[in-house]
Amino acid sequence: MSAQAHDEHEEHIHHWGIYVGIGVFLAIVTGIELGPLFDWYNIPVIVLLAMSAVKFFIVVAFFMHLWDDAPIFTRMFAPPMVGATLMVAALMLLFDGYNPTNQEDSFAVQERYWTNYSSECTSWLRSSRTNRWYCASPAIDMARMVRIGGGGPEWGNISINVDAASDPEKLAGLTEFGGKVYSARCAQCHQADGLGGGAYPALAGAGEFYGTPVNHARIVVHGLNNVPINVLGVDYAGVMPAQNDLTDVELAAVLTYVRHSWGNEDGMVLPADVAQARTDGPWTP
Amino acid sequence: MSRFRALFASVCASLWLSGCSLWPAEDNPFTTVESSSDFSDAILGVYSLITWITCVVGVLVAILMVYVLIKFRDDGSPGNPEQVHGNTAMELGWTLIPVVLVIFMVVPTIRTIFEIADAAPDDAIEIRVVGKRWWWEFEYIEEGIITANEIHVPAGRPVNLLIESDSVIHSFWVPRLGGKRDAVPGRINRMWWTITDEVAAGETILYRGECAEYCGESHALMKFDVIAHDDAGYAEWLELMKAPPVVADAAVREAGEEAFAAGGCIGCHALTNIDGAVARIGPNLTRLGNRRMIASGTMENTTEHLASWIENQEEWKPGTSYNKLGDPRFDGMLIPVELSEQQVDALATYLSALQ
Amino acid sequence: MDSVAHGSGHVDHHEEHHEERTSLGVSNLKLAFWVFLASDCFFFGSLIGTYMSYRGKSLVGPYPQDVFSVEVTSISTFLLLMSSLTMVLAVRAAKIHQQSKSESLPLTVMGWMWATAAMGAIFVGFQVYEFNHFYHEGLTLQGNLFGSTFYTLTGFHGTHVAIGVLWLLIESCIWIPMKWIRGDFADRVDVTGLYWHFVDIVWIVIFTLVYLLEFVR
Amino acid sequence: MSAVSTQVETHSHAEDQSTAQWLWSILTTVDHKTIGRLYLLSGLLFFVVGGVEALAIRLQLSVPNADFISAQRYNELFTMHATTMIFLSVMPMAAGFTNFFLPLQIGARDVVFPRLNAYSYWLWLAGALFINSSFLVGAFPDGGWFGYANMSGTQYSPGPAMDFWNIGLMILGLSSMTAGFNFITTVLNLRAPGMSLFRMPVLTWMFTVVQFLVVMSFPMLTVAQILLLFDRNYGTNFYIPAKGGDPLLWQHLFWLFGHPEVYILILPSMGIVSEVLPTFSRKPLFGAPFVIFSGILIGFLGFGVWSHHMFTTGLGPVADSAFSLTTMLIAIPTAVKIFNWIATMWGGKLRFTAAMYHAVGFIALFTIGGLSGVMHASPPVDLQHQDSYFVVAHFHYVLFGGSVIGLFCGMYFYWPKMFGRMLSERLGKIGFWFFFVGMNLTFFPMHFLGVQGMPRRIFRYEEGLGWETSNAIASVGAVIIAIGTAIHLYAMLSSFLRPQDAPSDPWDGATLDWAIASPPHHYNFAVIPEVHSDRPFWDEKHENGPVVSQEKLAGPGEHHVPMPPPSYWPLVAAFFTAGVFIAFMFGKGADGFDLEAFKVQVAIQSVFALGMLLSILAWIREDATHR
Repeated sequence: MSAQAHDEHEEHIHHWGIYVGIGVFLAIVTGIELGPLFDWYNIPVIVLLAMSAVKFFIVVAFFMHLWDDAPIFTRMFAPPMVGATLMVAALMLLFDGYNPTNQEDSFAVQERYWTNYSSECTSWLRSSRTNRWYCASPAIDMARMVRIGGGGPEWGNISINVDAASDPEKLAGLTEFGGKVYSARCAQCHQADGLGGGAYPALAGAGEFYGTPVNHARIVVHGLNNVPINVLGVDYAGVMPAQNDLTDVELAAVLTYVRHSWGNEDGMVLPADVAQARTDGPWTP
Repeated sequence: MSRFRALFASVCASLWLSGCSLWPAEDNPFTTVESSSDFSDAILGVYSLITWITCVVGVLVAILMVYVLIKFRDDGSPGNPEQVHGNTAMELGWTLIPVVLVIFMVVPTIRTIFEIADAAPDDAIEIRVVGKRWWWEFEYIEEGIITANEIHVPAGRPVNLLIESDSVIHSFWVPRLGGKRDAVPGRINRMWWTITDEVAAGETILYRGECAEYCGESHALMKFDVIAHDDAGYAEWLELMKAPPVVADAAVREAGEEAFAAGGCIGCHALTNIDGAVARIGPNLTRLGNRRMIASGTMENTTEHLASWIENQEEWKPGTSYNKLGDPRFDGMLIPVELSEQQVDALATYLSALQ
Repeated sequence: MDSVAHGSGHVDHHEEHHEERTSLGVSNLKLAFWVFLASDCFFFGSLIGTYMSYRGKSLVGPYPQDVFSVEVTSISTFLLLMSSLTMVLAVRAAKIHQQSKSESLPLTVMGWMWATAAMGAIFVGFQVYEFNHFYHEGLTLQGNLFGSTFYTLTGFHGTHVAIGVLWLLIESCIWIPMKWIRGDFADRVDVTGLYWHFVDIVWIVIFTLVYLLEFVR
Repeated sequence: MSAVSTQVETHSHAEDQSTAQWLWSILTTVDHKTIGRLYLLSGLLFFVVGGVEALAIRLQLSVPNADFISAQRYNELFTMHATTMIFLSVMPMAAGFTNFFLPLQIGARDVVFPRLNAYSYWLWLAGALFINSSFLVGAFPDGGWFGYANMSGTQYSPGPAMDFWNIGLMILGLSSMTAGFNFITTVLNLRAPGMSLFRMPVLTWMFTVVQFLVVMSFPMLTVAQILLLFDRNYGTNFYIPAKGGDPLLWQHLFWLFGHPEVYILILPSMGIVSEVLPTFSRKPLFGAPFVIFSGILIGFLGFGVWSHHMFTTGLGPVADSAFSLTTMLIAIPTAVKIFNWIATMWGGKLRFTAAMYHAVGFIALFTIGGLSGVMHASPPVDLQHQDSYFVVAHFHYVLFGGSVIGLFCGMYFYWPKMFGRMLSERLGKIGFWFFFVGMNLTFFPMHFLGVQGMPRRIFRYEEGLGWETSNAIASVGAVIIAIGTAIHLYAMLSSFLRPQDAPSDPWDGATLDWAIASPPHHYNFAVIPEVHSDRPFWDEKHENGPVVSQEKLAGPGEHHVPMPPPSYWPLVAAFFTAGVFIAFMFGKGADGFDLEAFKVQVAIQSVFALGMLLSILAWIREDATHR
């Protein structure tokens, strides 16, 4: 340490009482700031920010000794502090969509995401503080989320109320709606006639392969990743993409359609089975 | 468009190398210095003004430097030149001159910024532009028409573009009709212009556009066209797109539709005359036969090209085949089933017949 | 990874009496550290800018009001504030010990530093508890924007506090007692104090912008 | 690197060391001069690597519809060309001059923290090798040097390529920041007695402004990259639009760093030119305080202009106008600098050495680049220029014509002082003309390509767009630049074959660094001189001012001045620090957060973090014992 620097600091040792006094003052200000937390009283935002700024400058000036230390330290610290504050303000301005068209655009775009998003939440949590429900299952299929135009529910929704309908109505409603979902999402690989081909197994007559409704739903919901299977005597080990972005009703309908087309007569799959399949996890032979 | 703006634009445009640009549109389809819309008129105004100022300043500084280099060469005489440390008056001088020049450039710039940014008139044709991984989807919102890689607009009427992306950041740029706007996923950027060129009856004018923001392997092959019609031509195009085309030759139709279903094209592509083909993952193929180019500007629209494109996409546009990354989320093009030769030809002839 | 290696290889001379001459008459280490604090200002400025820009933009999932249990946080804020006080007293004690030129072990300094380290450790403990509590409330790093920005900002601040606690312990348990620092020992403690106070003022900003702003109408 | 073998001795009384001893002296050096030479030669090596990448790019673009190089390879090439040229070539060369000449010009024996200086170099080398090691794994980064968000995320860049780029740049950033703390403290605290701030040479002023810019801009890049790392490894959603994130946040944070970065690249060359011009005009720099103030102004206005890279992303008219105004404001101090340089030559007796050739070339080319930059400072014009080849022409004029030719000017001017050998003037001039002609042939046609609407980063273009001739000329020009580089490298390598016979003051310089031996003794100044003006050595020689030259002050030959001993702890600490960063590569979940991968990463990281902690403790302990 340089000699002359030392003398400069020699007589600057404050009495410990000053520091304790400052510490108490800071504690009091913090205590006042906590008021709104416990709903005792409200503090306008400006005042709250001002109180924090006062605490900030007191700690910098007295605890970090900028008040009575060499001026170079203040010149070194003040501009970056101002710069960082301006940067935060600039980012907030640029992101709050100061430009009005941005504001209502971002709501429009996010509204599209929201509708895709909300339908997929499988488990919900209620906050003990605000009694508000929020989605606690973060697993959202990104691909479906991102497709703005495509993949939307262009197949509309089911014509019957699945729970209330009687069995024959339920079967008819599910197969009719399932057909539309099948042609949009499954025909691409398993073909419209259910005969598949190439790397894609046939569905017509494969009743004993996909077995119980829950099993069938597990295969489709979680998909298969190079799992060796044998359908109607033919071995496959390809990839069945997971269809977890479809809702329970859509999956129940398409599976029922499959189980009642091309000569199959293998009973119905209900949304409850699909929900059960989601929690049971991927199917293994 | 305020009257003043048109006047200002024409004054500056005339500055632009006396009207005949060095890069005419005939052999420079992407030239930025020949304006065909009010938007690019405004830009060209500021563009030529600033170009003139910078060129003049550049030439003057160059002359000054050459003079100094020649005049003050070391002539071998002993001793040192006069040790001049500085001259505050000159410093002030060459600070104020740039300030004046900057003001001269800033004022028209800020005026043009606010003109370009004002909202489109209500009667504008609204087109949603969605940038995808390596092609463009255009949706005429009121008309309910969805097409790809080609925008048909009437000259003289304002067109309002709502530009967004559902993959990475692209940039929608038609140099002759005005500046570019980025297609940022999660946000809608607006741009509107009115084509000022006259279009003869029954004729069309082609303006070429491209993606300007790096978006992956086939960023270079993501071009599109804007085709200007006169009002009648535009109305006729609208009907054409709304009514499903009738393929006269039954054999071609059956083989084509059978191959379309067999190849799984129905899973991604929409086609008005096949019911159930409504998916919007791939481009909409309605009246594909009428399009000038296919695979977003990569090749001319001929049956052979269409066949070879269906056969092997990777060779034409690197990065477009799914299995390249094995990632289903990839917006590439995949034919899930091995198509036989005849099926490919049937598809190609069928799609080319959709005129 | 923000802990900067504080090498202190002064360019100095073997002769004891000839002191190192500096143009500004301030210690090199302290000046370098203020430059580091300037840089860290922008680091936290960017993180706070990200948090504030994304405030209220989470599409879904737990919002601040749903998860914040601010009783816990206000206690840890008091703790960090008081640790700043004990740190200042430690720096003051170090200066007194430096001037008295006594060769004995500076126990008061080490005492205050342990107190600071203890409070810092408790603050980090509260932080870990709070993260755990929020995780079980459904606020995950991946869930929504609020989760991502909140955990990143407070996480990096917590890491800075943890590094500070480690630094205080190493300084008070190894460097000082084993005389690794000779001569300008008050300078070293002063720099440690600067780091601690900086981390405290960053928490003052975070506590206000992240927590308090949610409960103010 | 063989060039280093014959020359670099840490101590001037260089007995015949065995190569092992010499290598060990390099690995444990703490001498700012050796570290400066290492930076310079590493920068030159990577300049060649970047140049080869540029040649490959120009080959692919020389003719329409070429398929010499595939699209993926092309994207990797232009990403690595930009990253290599900016972070691994121009910055290290500038750091080389800063390391070597900042202490000399302010009359100091070394930087304040010599071992921290060595730590910065080894950390830089670790970052450079790590990014390029991606080549061995076949995963070269392909997201552009700017790595724009949502393309650099896992959905569209699934491989490890962008992780190499992301983590490599974080290591380089930390190394630059640690060097920044060191140099700012050195300049403020270790100046010779009598050398007030305004008596410091302009080169040192520019180095100081650069270090302030580094220290205050790299944190934004580090934060942007940490957020990208979390997005890629742990499935957070900072830049993922599907969950509300905004890709523009990356652009804001990146360009908040990006624009100060381009001033970090240009200001060292401006400083070099501000030293070379007065020396060869035989008169002082005209309006030196104004040149210094405009340098400071350029530096700090650099923080207020970042969104002129984002005029097309639709920030709204208010933001566009604000950033357009601040961007145009920067043109004013730049103009002041250019006029002051010309005024320096006015009335001088110009001696055209190779260094002077490069300095005059710098002014000419930098002026063109500056003017073409002002054109797209105006948003309406930028809507046409952005992402077109006009911008490529602009920044190559300021980066190649400015920074690189400025750095080569520094090499021809300072080589005698750094390596004790003269560089051949003849080769220097020939090399300059190859650079000058090649540069104009390559980059001037790109202005026309920009106006003709050719977008950036396209690996192929069709015929009939009017782009053929300009691209062909540009490709030919690139080959001419390559020849120029070869000539310069030959001149430098052959200089090592000649004996160390450079005089200590070959150009009759004005500042303290010319007042000591070439190459300087390891202690630089036996007696630290008293300074009374901003041109102390010129005043001693021509105005019979006070004596500063070491011959007269301390007598010729070697003196015994104790200097800090070599230490290997910086190398060890840098190795462990790099390890802490590289461990992030192992924490990557296949699709979002993966606990097992995270456990592996934390295990590796804690080992390296412990190693880093122990090496820092040993580092501090070494200081206490060696006192």
